[in-house]
Amino acid sequence: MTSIRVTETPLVTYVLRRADDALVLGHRLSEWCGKAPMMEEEMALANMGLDLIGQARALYTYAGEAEAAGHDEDALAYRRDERAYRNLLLVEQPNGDFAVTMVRQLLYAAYADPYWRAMMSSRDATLAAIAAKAEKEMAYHLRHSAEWVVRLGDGTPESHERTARALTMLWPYTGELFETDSVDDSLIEAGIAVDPASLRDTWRATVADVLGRATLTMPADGYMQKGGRSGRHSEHLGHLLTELQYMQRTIPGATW
Amino acid sequence: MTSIRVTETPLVTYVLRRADDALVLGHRLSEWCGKAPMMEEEMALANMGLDLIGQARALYTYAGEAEAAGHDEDALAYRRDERAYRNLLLVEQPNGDFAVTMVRQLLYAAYADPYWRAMMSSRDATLAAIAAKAEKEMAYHLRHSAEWVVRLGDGTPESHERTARALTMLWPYTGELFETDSVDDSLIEAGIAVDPASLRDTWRATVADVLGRATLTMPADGYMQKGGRSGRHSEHLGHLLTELQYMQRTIPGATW
Amino acid sequence: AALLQRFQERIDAEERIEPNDWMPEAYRRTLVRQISQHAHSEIIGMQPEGNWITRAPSLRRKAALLAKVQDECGHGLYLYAAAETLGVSREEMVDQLLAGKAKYSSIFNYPTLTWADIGAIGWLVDGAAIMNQIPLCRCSYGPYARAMIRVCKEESFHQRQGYEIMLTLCRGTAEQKEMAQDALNRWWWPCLMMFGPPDSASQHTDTSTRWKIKRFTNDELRRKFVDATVPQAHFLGLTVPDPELRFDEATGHWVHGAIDWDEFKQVVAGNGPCNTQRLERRRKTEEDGAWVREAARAFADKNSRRKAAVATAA
Amino acid sequence: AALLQRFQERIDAEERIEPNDWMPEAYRRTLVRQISQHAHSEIIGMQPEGNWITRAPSLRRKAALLAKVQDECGHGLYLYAAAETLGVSREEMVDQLLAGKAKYSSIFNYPTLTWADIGAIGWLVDGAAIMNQIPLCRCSYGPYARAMIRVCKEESFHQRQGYEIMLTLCRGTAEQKEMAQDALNRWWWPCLMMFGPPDSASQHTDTSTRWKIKRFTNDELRRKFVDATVPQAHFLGLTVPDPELRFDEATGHWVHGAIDWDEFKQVVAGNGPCNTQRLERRRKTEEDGAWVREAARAFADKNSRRKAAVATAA
Repeated sequence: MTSIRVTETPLVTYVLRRADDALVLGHRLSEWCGKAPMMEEEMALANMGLDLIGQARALYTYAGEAEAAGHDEDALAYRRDERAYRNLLLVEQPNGDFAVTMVRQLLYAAYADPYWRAMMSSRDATLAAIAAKAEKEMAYHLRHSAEWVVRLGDGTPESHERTARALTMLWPYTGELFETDSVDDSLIEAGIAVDPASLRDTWRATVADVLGRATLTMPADGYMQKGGRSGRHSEHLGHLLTELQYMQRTIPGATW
Repeated sequence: MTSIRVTETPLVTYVLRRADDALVLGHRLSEWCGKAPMMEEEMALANMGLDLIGQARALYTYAGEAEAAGHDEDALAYRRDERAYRNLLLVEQPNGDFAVTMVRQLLYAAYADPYWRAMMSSRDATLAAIAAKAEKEMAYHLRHSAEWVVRLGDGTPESHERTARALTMLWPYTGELFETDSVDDSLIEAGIAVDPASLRDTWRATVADVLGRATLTMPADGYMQKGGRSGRHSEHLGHLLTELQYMQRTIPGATW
Repeated sequence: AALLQRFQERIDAEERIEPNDWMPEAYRRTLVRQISQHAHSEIIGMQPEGNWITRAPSLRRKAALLAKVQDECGHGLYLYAAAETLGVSREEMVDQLLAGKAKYSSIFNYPTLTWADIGAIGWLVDGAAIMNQIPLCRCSYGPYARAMIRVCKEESFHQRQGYEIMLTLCRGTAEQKEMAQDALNRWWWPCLMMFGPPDSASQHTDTSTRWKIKRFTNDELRRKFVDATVPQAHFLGLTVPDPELRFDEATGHWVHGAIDWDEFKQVVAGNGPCNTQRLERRRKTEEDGAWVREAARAFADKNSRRKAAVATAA
Repeated sequence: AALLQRFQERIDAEERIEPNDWMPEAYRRTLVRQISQHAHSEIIGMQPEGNWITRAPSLRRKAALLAKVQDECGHGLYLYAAAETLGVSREEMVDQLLAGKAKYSSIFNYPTLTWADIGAIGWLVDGAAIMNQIPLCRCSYGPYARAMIRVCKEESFHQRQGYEIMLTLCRGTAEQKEMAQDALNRWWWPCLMMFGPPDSASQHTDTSTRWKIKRFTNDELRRKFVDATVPQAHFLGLTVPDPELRFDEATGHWVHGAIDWDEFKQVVAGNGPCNTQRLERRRKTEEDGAWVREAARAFADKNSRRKAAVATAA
């Protein structure tokens, strides 16, 4: 068997959740390589993908240190099964068309930017340092995806329609951004984690502003999907991991 | 490392080549599951996929026996690397639209049907037995795909255009059907294998007849691609194997 | 009213109603709804299992799974055909499904996350389906009853196959056994919900029972399922994810804990994990195949014109 | 004629020609062809490496590969911009590529079959590209020379990275080393062909040399490449797949066996293993992105109309 087993303290789980968010979304963006609608956007998508993969590496390394069982970034990324992945359902949703990708990026970045800004004051020095870098990156992702959502929403009837559809499709995955469980509670209490409830107003205001400029209507908050944080994913993640992990599963333990 | 190494005598190589053809094409057909243009065709595609997977199983089992190194059908299918796969380039080409799939099936079946018929007289009793079953199956594949190619070619302007495009795209992969190397030569000499050159006229006549009824023009024989038989594949096979082999790579050696 | 009385007498005498026989409009409507829902369930049900065909861990399992999903498509075809005897076309029924107006079994709105889910679906989902369907083999409407006989035979084969997958996993590595337990944990409660709301809250049962479309109540069928399945779980060495589960010595039945009907309502209302995905996939399949169906029609038309021309010339 | 003489004098004096300077039409045409081919090569060259981004075997390699492919896109952008200074638009050049009328480096018509191919491309393909490109940093046309300086800097980084991938594989498991050898076997000859036909058969060299667009002949560059690369292969412990390869003590150069120019001609003629695939992929990308570009234009138009309206109102 090529899978590892991770001993998850609250800190390990908390950090893995963020690492998985970053890796899965970064991987999704990297799937665009060679397929972007224009060369300038090819560059931008790769930039955002690289930022997220970079965040993932720092976070996995830290999770490995916190676990102290000798798992490095690659062991954690490549040798955990789907049910051990703890990312948000939002970030694993398939790229779809460019509108889906940009709306997904907006919905995530509008959360991650203030999240990492707040995390800069975490009592955990490593997380605070990671946050300082990630915040700058996510501010760019937010700006970039917001510009595109406005352009697409207020572009042609076709682009408006596609963007509206993307929004409807992805909205049910936004509730999970603000979910907490006992893992979060203990770390919030300890001043290590941020209470996501405190970010909700900022998130809504940011999204509402962008959608307004994009001539799009903010969907009503209906039933919200969840499960990613505890490893109950959609069917999409398994296919992503199949590709991501194939080499390490084929020759486990090699140096690359 | 989870890959096996196969000691390839001419017979082992010869049988593996046919097994890989059957598995890869069967896998491609199985990718249609739930995506066929009508329910009746859902049934037919699954039937053809099942026939081919069945042929692959019998052939891998025989290759394993011929090698006599304890490799069963699953070891040979799931634990050989892309470069050790020996299938024709034709069968690994992506499904594309329904026209591509049906043209691919026609081009392969128009060869495989007379091939297996001839192999029924192989001096190798196991191959002769496999051939007797495979020939009946391939006769059905030929009939079914021919009917569709005629229907699509002589259907609407759109279906004609798509089918013509599929034919142009796949034609350069048909030369490889008739390639031989020293592996074939020794087995042809021994009366175990069939000389594919002897099948070329039948193949051309069958394909010409179907294309004629389909109001399609037979492409000129230009440059022909090859390499599959020696493991030089297109980039498509690697992605297919990633999915096919993921589970066995993840938990190697388990019983399923 | 005389017709209706005669109809009920035939039902009571366990006679089969056939397509050309007189029947009350409500009987026809109930059957069309039930049979088409059942057909839709078979067609949508191809998706969660289809998700693992390309990744099945052995050639034997791959072939068996592909054959199983093919059987489901076949069941869909018989059932649409049975519904068509009641004067509704397959196209109309499929259109209703794609428009989101027709229901299908909610169980297929759950995702298949690991290979063990393929075992669990065969064992539990097909097991529950059989409990529901065996009585339908004696349904008063002939074509439906006959279709169900064939369906049930194949389903019970699938059910055994699913159980055998679970058994292999439970006798396998620690990781495989864990996968099996995890699948049971996720599928158990949704399977109990497959029998529908508790009798106290069910709507259709009364007329359906009088017309012998339905012969057992939801709760009766659920109890049969639990009684049959719990010992199988124990034989596998798995734990049923219900801390309140207990064997009642007095009745000889297993008694399960409270079902979360809220989850059931959400999934029925379209909020299950995969509702949107399942319908989108089906719509995309119809859309992608449109040019093929059009070509087939165009070719058939040309061909019949050609034959007509030949006939005229002769 | 006086202009032409003055132009040649500037060239001979190693002066840089700039966009607004007078230049012979043939010089402009040669440059447009060469720069745009080079730009297309960068863009098409994203595909073989892009094929492994989602399967890269470590996070570090994944990030490096994504960054590398991004750099190639960046090179494409500078080079299109350099060509645009000669009065041709990026759209025109891309249209020519998509229509199959423009060439790009044939090396990108070979497939990447294993992870080692990513190492081999960096080491060999980028290595060969650098040999070709370093002299171009002193090309007589200013914008091209300046673009090449930047490109060469990044390419040599990529080349080291590729070599390091090979080194890691060669120091790794037996399977990894075999993968590396296999990649060298497949890429070696196509890389030698990257320098173009032998001098005896080359067409463009003469005028290109006189105008200092080109400073070395194909064979000279090929020899430099072989001399630089063979010792690296030996250091890796790999065998160059050329039984006739030998070191000539007299000249101090490595001498390689005969190149299969037939294969080269076939690939240039469109019959390489991936020619069709590469162009189809690029066409599909353009097609899929059309609605996005259209939306961006529509939005920009609306916005400038809005601004104009505000300006008028003020």
